[in-house]
Amino acid sequence: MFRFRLSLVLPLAAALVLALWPLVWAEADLYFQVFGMACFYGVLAVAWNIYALSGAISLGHAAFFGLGAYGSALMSCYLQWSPAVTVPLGAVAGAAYGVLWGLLFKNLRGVYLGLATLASVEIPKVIIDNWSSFTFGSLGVVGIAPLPDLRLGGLELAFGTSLKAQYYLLLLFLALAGLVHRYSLVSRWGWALRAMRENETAAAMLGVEVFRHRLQALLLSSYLTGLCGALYAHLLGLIEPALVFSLHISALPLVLSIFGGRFLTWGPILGALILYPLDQLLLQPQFPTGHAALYGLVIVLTILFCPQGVAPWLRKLRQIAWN
Amino acid sequence: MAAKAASNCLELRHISKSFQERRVLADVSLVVREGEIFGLIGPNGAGKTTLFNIITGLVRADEGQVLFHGQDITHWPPPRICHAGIARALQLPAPFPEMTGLENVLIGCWFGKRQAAAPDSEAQARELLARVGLQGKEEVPAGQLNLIDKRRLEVARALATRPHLLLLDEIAAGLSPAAVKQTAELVTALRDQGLTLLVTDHYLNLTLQVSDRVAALDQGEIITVGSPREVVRHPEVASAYLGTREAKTLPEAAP
Amino acid sequence: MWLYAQIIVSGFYLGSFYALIALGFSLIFGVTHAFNLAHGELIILSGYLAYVLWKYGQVSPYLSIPVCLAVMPGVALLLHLLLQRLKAPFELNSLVVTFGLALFLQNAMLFAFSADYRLIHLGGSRIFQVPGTPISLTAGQLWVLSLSLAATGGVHWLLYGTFLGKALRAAIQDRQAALLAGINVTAMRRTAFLFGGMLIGLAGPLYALSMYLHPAAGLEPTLIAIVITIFAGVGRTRGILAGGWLLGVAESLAAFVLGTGWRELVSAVVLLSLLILKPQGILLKG
Amino acid sequence: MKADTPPLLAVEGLAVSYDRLPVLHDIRLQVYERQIAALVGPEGAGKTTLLNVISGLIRPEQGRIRFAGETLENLPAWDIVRRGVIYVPEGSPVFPEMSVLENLEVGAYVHRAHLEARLELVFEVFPELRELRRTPAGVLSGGQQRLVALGRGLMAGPRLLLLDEPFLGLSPKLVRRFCDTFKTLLAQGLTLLIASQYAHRILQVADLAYLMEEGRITLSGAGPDILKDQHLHQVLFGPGL
Repeated sequence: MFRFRLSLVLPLAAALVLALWPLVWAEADLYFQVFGMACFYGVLAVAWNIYALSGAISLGHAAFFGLGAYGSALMSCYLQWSPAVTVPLGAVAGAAYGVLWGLLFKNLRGVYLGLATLASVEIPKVIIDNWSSFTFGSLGVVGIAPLPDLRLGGLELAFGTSLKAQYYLLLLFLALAGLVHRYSLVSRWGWALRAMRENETAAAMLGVEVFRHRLQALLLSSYLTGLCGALYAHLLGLIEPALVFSLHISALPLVLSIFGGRFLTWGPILGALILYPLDQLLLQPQFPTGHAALYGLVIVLTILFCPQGVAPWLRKLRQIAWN
Repeated sequence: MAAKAASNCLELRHISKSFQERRVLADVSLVVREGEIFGLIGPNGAGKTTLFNIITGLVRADEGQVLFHGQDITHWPPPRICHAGIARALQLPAPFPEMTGLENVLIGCWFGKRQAAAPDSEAQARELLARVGLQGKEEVPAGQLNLIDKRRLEVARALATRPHLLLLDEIAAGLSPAAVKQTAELVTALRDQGLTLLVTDHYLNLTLQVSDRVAALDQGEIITVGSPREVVRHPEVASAYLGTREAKTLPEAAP
Repeated sequence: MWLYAQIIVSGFYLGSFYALIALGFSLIFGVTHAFNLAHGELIILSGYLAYVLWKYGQVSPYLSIPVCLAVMPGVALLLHLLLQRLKAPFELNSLVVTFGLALFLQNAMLFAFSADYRLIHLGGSRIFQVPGTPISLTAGQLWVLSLSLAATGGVHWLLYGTFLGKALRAAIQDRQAALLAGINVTAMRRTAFLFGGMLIGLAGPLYALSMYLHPAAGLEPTLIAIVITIFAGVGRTRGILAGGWLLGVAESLAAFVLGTGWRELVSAVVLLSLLILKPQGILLKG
Repeated sequence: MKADTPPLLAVEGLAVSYDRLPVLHDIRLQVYERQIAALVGPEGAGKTTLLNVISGLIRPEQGRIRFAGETLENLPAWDIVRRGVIYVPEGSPVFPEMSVLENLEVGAYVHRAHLEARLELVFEVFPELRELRRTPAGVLSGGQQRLVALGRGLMAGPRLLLLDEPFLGLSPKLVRRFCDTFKTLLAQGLTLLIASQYAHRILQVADLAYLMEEGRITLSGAGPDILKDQHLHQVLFGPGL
């Protein structure tokens, strides 16, 4: 009984701390930015993990990210629409590519699927790189409109300029993504994904519509990743193919999810909230270039020494603490 | 004639299958009637498992048709075949290893039929587990069960999809005599509840004991179909099992 | 007309080098089933080693080849030690771990060598012309071509002409049958990493001579190695050479017809088509 | 005769589990030099597992395996081959992309010194392999592949040959060839342990036979003798036969 309540209390407490600390500590732009981006990468990790729940290891989520970023940035650039419209619409570019994956990679599993996802990042990247007349080529898109301000009664949320406002926006985004992730684990749909992951043949013979569920997971995953990319374009103000289609973007959600614990509700989020601040606050000042080597090292060590990630390990720690 | 066709549960018409030029099934035709236990016997490598794979949609037949209640299901995908009412327990159990026994069965309850599952699916799952002899092991992760319990789980999970036709692959392999007896009782009880069963086994005992009708398969061909007694007395069946097909042509070797 | 001939000759030159890139990957993958996504990064690392020796030690790149040949097998054996600890499913885990390793190496190289593009530039390199035609190759290209072909020939002789090679091929084709023929498969795995490391070591300086080194440049050679391995099958030197040439010519043509920027697309598109049309075609039994 | 010569292969108290389910219990078995020993029993009785353990592919949990005075149970498979115990598993795997000749050469990997002589011997026993020696083994028919696998086993210079289901799916003509070959090999000093569910033929020629059921050895004796056993009939051939 007590343990059951704890599993609810702990995330709530964490959410409360994440929501309230900026009120206490009013001027901490660096921390707003770092934890805002940690939330952002938390969403990216959740998005990646929804596809992973169906049993796939993707090495190419940068494709959705980049397409979402370019979708929104170009729409905003050519049509002058507000980012409030272009972000959700631009992300559709990522989702469309996701559906294409689902259809083309229908029969690929495991290693072969991983290779296919890795190679498929190159296609949109090279096309955008070379189609200069429309996409501005390798120079990238600059001067992308910042996120619009929002006025709620007397409260003004300057998402374009205030790092604190951005932090709250990204925290909300993470909370929503966390709920979606929870649904993907505990709903009946989630059980279908789990059954497919653990034994696809058995799942199919028990009536689980493997192809349809996998496509749904991929669609959700690619759209969420596209949303991240679109937001990224407006948060940063400039994008270029080498940046948004980089190996780093594909690797990051994988690292964070595997590190945090893939098959647990809060695993990917935990991974993001631990690793990203660690990287930005501790390593980045020491190694301005190359600090991202941390993520590579973390994958290697996690797979070797705790393939389930740290979450089960923390849980064990908690049990010890209580007894 | 029409009335007789309607009572056919499963009909196989001229099924053939080759793997890389090796013919595994050659023009196999069979009729399983509604409400019977149909036994399929044959030595290892006779093609029984391939036939099951074709019925459940895991393998595509090169030629021929599979009809279920008169409907052509030949190239349907496995989930659709399951929804139509065919379930199968695999020879080598394939549980969801991280899920508990109960959760394994619940997957069958939830997804086995197109219609929404009954609200009491958990109670139903527990009952099925008890029925196959897994009471007390509901919360054990399936990957940690031993081989025999995994087989039992396989049967419970297949039953959870509420099938009309149940395929049981090598049901008695590796079981103790007591367990074989239990299995025989379970199979008969299921038939008495109105289920149709198609069972294979290369231990003859169980299949011959429970089946209403039996077909003997050897090297991808049906040798004979009939009552267990008839089939066993068939000379070619004997030679298929004894290996006397070879023995006949061999010279006597000095001991 | 001569233009196309030049393109094809350049394609053959490029393809021979690609075959060398693929050989190391194919050998390691075939014997150990380790999917090494850091293959390209290791080649780039070896290239940087040669670059550093050339830039700061004034060592001719041809003299740095023996150094790379000695160092990289050591690195490969370290990788072997790391991968040995992996749990099942081995292939997928090796893929993810080496993906992480690739990321690590990229960033480590970024730290050590910065993001600048580097090339070993041989001053006053001569241009050789095929007599009677306007087709030409630079001295550096000729070196790359001949060393790649020599290495491919060497591997071919090793695999098909020696008893050790037969044992390696046996281990590739059926691991259990190889064990039952008395072959120490564990030792064969080490051997594969050793030779694979030497091939990586050789490819590095040649890469630095012909293409720009860049910390993120490793993905392309990795994709090339995988494409050719899937196309040719594991451990088949002749097929690998043919695959390399086809890819090289295809890339040269694409660069000429569509523009140089599109060249990178060729290997990715070919890889995807091979995976979709010929899924799981590379793995032999065992 | 058995009393005064020690067995070439002696298995004592062997136990193996698979998936936490015991599959072999307290196996005791002896094979004497220059004899044919047969291991019969229904599919799933554990015959293949036992051969896998003797050849080193699987480690036993308990028990000892002694071969010509040496202990085998802790050696890797390739080292057991070196000592003269050669296993030709069911299905007779060949190296599909190697020529027949290369397949045979690899068989002699552990004792390369006698390669030429052994090759002659194998070609003498299976003359068709000489004609096929340049052909990749993967394109051969099933029967031909089995000849290659058996030939490869002979190339290692075995003292004890372990064969799993050597007759499965073979034409009667080929089965006869195999039996003749075995007699020749026996005369040359080889010892054979053959596992098969096609018991009839094997039991007629076996010097010593073991019946396996559910991971246990339940009957042993000279082949022709136990062929008359009622229990054996019941187990192998079912009721009413």
